[in-house]
Amino acid sequence: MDVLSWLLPESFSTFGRDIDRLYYVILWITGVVFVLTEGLLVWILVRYRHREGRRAAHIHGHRTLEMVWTTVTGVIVLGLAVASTGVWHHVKRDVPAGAMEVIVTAKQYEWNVTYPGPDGLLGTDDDFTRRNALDVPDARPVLVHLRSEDVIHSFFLPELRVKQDALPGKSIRVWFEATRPGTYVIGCAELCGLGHYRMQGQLTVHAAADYQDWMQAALAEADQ
Amino acid sequence: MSEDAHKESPYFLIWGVLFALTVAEVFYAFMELPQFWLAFGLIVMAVWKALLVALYYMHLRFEPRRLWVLAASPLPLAVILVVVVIQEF
Amino acid sequence: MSTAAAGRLPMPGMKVYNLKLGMWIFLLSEVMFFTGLIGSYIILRFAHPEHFAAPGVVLNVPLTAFNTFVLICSSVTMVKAFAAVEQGDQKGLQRWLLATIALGTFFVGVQAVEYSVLSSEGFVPMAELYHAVGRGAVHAEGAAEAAVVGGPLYGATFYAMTGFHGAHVSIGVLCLLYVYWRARKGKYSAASLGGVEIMGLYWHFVDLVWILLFTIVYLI
Amino acid sequence: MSTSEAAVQAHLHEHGGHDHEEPFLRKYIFCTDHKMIARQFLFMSLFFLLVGGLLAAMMRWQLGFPSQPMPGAGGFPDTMAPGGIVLPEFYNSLVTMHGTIMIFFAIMPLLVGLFGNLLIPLQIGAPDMAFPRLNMASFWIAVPAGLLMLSSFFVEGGAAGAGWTSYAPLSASGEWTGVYLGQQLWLVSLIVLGFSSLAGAVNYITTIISMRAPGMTWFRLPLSTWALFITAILVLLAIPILTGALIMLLFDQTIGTGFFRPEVGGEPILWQHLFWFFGHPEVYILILPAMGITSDVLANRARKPIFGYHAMVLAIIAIAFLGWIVWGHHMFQSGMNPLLGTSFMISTMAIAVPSAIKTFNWLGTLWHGDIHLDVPMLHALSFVSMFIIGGLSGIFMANTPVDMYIHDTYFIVAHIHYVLFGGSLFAIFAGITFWFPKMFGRMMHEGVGKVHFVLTFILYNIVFFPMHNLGLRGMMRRLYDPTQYEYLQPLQPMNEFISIAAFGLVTVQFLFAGNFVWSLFRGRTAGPNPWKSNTLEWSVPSPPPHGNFDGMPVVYRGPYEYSHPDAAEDYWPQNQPPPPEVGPGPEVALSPAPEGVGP
Ligand code: HEA
Ligand code: HEA
Ligand code: CUA
Ligand SMILES: [Cu+2]
Repeated sequence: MDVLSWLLPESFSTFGRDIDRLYYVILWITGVVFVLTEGLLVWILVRYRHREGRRAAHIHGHRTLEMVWTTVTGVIVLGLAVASTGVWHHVKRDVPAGAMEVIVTAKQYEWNVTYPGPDGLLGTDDDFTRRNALDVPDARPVLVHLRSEDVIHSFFLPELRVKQDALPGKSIRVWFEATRPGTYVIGCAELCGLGHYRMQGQLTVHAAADYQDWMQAALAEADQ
Repeated sequence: MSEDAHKESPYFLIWGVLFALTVAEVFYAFMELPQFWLAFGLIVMAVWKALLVALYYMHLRFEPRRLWVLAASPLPLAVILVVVVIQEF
Repeated sequence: MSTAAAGRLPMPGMKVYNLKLGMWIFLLSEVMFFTGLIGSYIILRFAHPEHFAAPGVVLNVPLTAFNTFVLICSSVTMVKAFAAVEQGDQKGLQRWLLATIALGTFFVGVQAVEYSVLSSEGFVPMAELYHAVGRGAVHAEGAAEAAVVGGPLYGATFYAMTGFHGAHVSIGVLCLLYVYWRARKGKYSAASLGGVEIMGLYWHFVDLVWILLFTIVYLI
Repeated sequence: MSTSEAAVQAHLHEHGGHDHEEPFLRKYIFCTDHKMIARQFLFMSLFFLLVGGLLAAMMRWQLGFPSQPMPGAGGFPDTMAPGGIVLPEFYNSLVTMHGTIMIFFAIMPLLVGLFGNLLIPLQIGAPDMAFPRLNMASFWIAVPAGLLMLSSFFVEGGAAGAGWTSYAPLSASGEWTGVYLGQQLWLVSLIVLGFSSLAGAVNYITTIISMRAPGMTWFRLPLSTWALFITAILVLLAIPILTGALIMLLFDQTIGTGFFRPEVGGEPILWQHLFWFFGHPEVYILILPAMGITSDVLANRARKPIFGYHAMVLAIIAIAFLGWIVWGHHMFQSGMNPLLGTSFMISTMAIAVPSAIKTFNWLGTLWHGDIHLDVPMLHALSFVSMFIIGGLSGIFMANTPVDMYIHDTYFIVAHIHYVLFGGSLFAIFAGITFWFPKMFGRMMHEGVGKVHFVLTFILYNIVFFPMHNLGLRGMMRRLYDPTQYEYLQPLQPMNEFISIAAFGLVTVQFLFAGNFVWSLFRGRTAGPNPWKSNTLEWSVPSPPPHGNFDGMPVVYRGPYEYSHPDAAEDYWPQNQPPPPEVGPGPEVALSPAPEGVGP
């Protein structure tokens, strides 16, 4: 069954690839550990099952073996942790320069997106707001100022590997860069009340060339 | 069970010191000092007083070392909690 | 069977008997409880300094300094009660216990007065009702809004910390009454003073917490 | 000298060594005997386990068959499930109460309340707990807490619905959820339960420090007692933090303070920090005793000493210690400072090291053993294998970038159940079947036990393993109706399949319940030591009399001397005096070891 796959669904953001790569590294490590330990367990159970007249060995431990598995595990996991810090900082801290900025305000149970309008600046008169629809250009970093009006929500773009809680009283910077035009889902991943399950929006990624056209159309619509 | 050592404990002397430190604290708090030194000095005095109470009135000074360790054990956790969470802001 | 148990409690060589050990262990959890409260205060104050005020602006420092002194006195009377029972001095035990009870009650009383004055000045825990204007200042008609000192977090954290401390003192006074009642019945002696000693541990701990609270809440 | 001593003496005096009729109330209800309190905790938490399981079944119905009427559930009030169709707000209550009840009222009282009470005095050779009356109070405080929690289903607005983590501000004011009283009852219940846990923890720690029998040195303690000791320390230090946070949240809810309400300046993220500062140690509270039980059962049923006993003890301590500095891994996506995220990732990964020590030492214990695959052993073995799965999934989540995708998805739900059901609950099954004879004097039925084990093991894996994959497809947790999302609709057949298996899983638990009840009355009577075990609890009759030991036991050796070449049998009880030629000198054997004297 397709559902049972351990492969991740395709990702459509620049750092999605990095995240997926880390995931596969961990999948390999844990996969090997899983097979080894569970295999060993089963083998031991068969090999040393109770037999009439057999007596267990009186062993209290093995210093070298214990040192080995402790060290090996330590090296693997700490290496993994250190190796992941780069991606993490890239995703959560290093917002690229020249990003297009929008404000996403969550509230029970909708996503309101405020666009900068034609002047490209937020906080000016030509800003306009759309409900549950985030439209961005392709291949350009987008910086979202994530806010919430009431409780905690979580801005989740599964296909782009983005997830960030929206905290009331704070404005959190989230960025991503889509790699392919198309429509994607915006989900809410943090329990936010009885309508949590239906709090969804749509992310539309336009080919960079079409984005201005979309903006004009959206403006016209907003003016009505 | 109670060691003879603390029979001689200078309970009233400690009381005097606690009193003096309290007065000192109040005056110190209203001195025109930079915020850091204000807080620092006050915390030093408060910890000093707390230690006096723990060591003499609660007799920690006269207890076995193990109890001492036991009593101090949650303090690192308290520090960890505050120091880490404050990084958020 | 009972001989076995009798020979065992406390274990040979035990220096700290169970009751006292138990009280110490309980106090560790109290440390963590106050860590949660005081820690939250420190964090909230650090994050929102504008919600708080300089010492003495809203809170009555001289009054509380005096109250601190009262509590310190109660610590010394408590420890004297213990010293008395160590010497088998029943009268002394009772007298010092009574003094401790009186001082403890007085402390709670002062706190109650403090609370009622503060809340009448608009310094309340309820966020929406907070409108403290500070000591000395009076609510000018209509101008109350402008003069508010600090913000709701101040009231909430203040009452949570001092309130839980006050609750500890009150519970302590109740326990002291019980200890006093037992002392009157002659239940304690130099060879059996566990009850007095753990009462003292609790009482001094509560005093110790107050020393920190006074500094952190009123003075810094 | 001390009142506790007086209490125990009075107790012993009252009950003498011989049987005489006690009033029902004293014997079964307000009893201070640790074994009776253990049994009381057992019954209470099995009841809550059942409740939690039934709540899960209702949840699974909604997930598998969204908005279809539950069969035979027409009687539900319209505020919960009109015509049997689960409402979204009721679903949220189900999730919340399922998680809360399972964690606080089923697994925790089973591990800490039941096994702590049953095993600690018996395994260290003490006549009872240090404070028997406090012990009784601990149980009788837990009961009203449980009743409060249950009652919240029946109040206006329904039960709490903000998740077992009750994130503020959702939980800080009824205006966001419509749940006022229910949320407050939830808070009060957990505050009350905290006192029960504290009373237990104080008792356990004191008892273990100061009431060990002569010769029972720290490094002769069985691992379950070690684990319970460290667990008690975690309880002691973690619960007060939760209590403080709950109280602040309760004030926000009731009188309108603003600790966690951002609209008046409060900090929602502070709640998360406080909750998880408690919460992560809490999950180790839920696994350490299970590890201890597993160690005891594995060594016994493999007739072999624990591999690397000292390392096992140190690993328990290391897990407990590291458990205090990893709480932020629940908050990677909460908007916390990314640098903190990095340090939390590193400390979290570090926990794999002591866990590896435990895992490999268990394998080492089995290696070259003489493995008896009876019911307790089967459960203990599945603990090991399921804990490996749950632990390894933890590595994915500990990795901050990967967690960004899988946080708050069913991957987490899979992890929770692999560590808590596959881990803790299987160990509890192992423990209950292993110590059932000690508690009730009878064995549980072996055949039914095996059937229950096999079915549970298979169905459990069918239910929870695919949840990893659902999470990897992006299915969020606490989702009332997954079909609302178009991209989740292809997962619906799997959800349905899982639900059906879950109903099977709940159903086969009645085999356990039946076996349990049947064995209480009809089980084969067990001698004092049916498992040929070394530890002290097996040196006294089953169930042990008041005061446990006839005279003071003296301990000569560690708890795991199985198949010792010098012993005739393949076990060598801790209190059996050594034969004169091979035994250590009497001064070593008889003098209580220097560490044995407490602080
Ligand atoms: C008994 C309970 C228990 C236990 C033991 C654990 C153990 C661990 N947990 Fe788990 N956890 C929970 C209960 C538990 N957890 C619960 C209930 C939640 C959800 C709360 C909620 O949000 O509702 C949660 C959530 C949770 C999260 C948050 C996820 C999220 O919300 O995004 C994370 C993230 O790091 C995490 C990590 C870990 C890790 C690293 C361990 C480690 O201790 C595991 C260590 C074990 C092993 C690694 C396996 C054995 C080792 C080897 C075989 C050696 C070789 C291994 C390697 C080389 C890797 N857990
Ligand atoms: C120990 C903990 C534990 C246990 C055992 C379980 C058991 C089960 N859980 Fe639970 N679960 C949690 C802890 C646990 N869960 C937690 C903490 C959460 C998170 C909550 C939150 O998000 O806030 C969660 C969430 C959770 C979800 C996610 C809901 C959501 O996010 O929307 C789901 C969905 O399928 C689920 C299903 C199940 C199922 C089918 C079982 C089945 O295994 C149930 C099987 C039945 C039983 C185990 C009962 C058996 C009874 C007996 C053996 C006693 C009988 C004996 C006598 C009476 C004598 N659970
Ligand atoms: Cu918004 Cu869930
Ligand atoms: Cu955790």
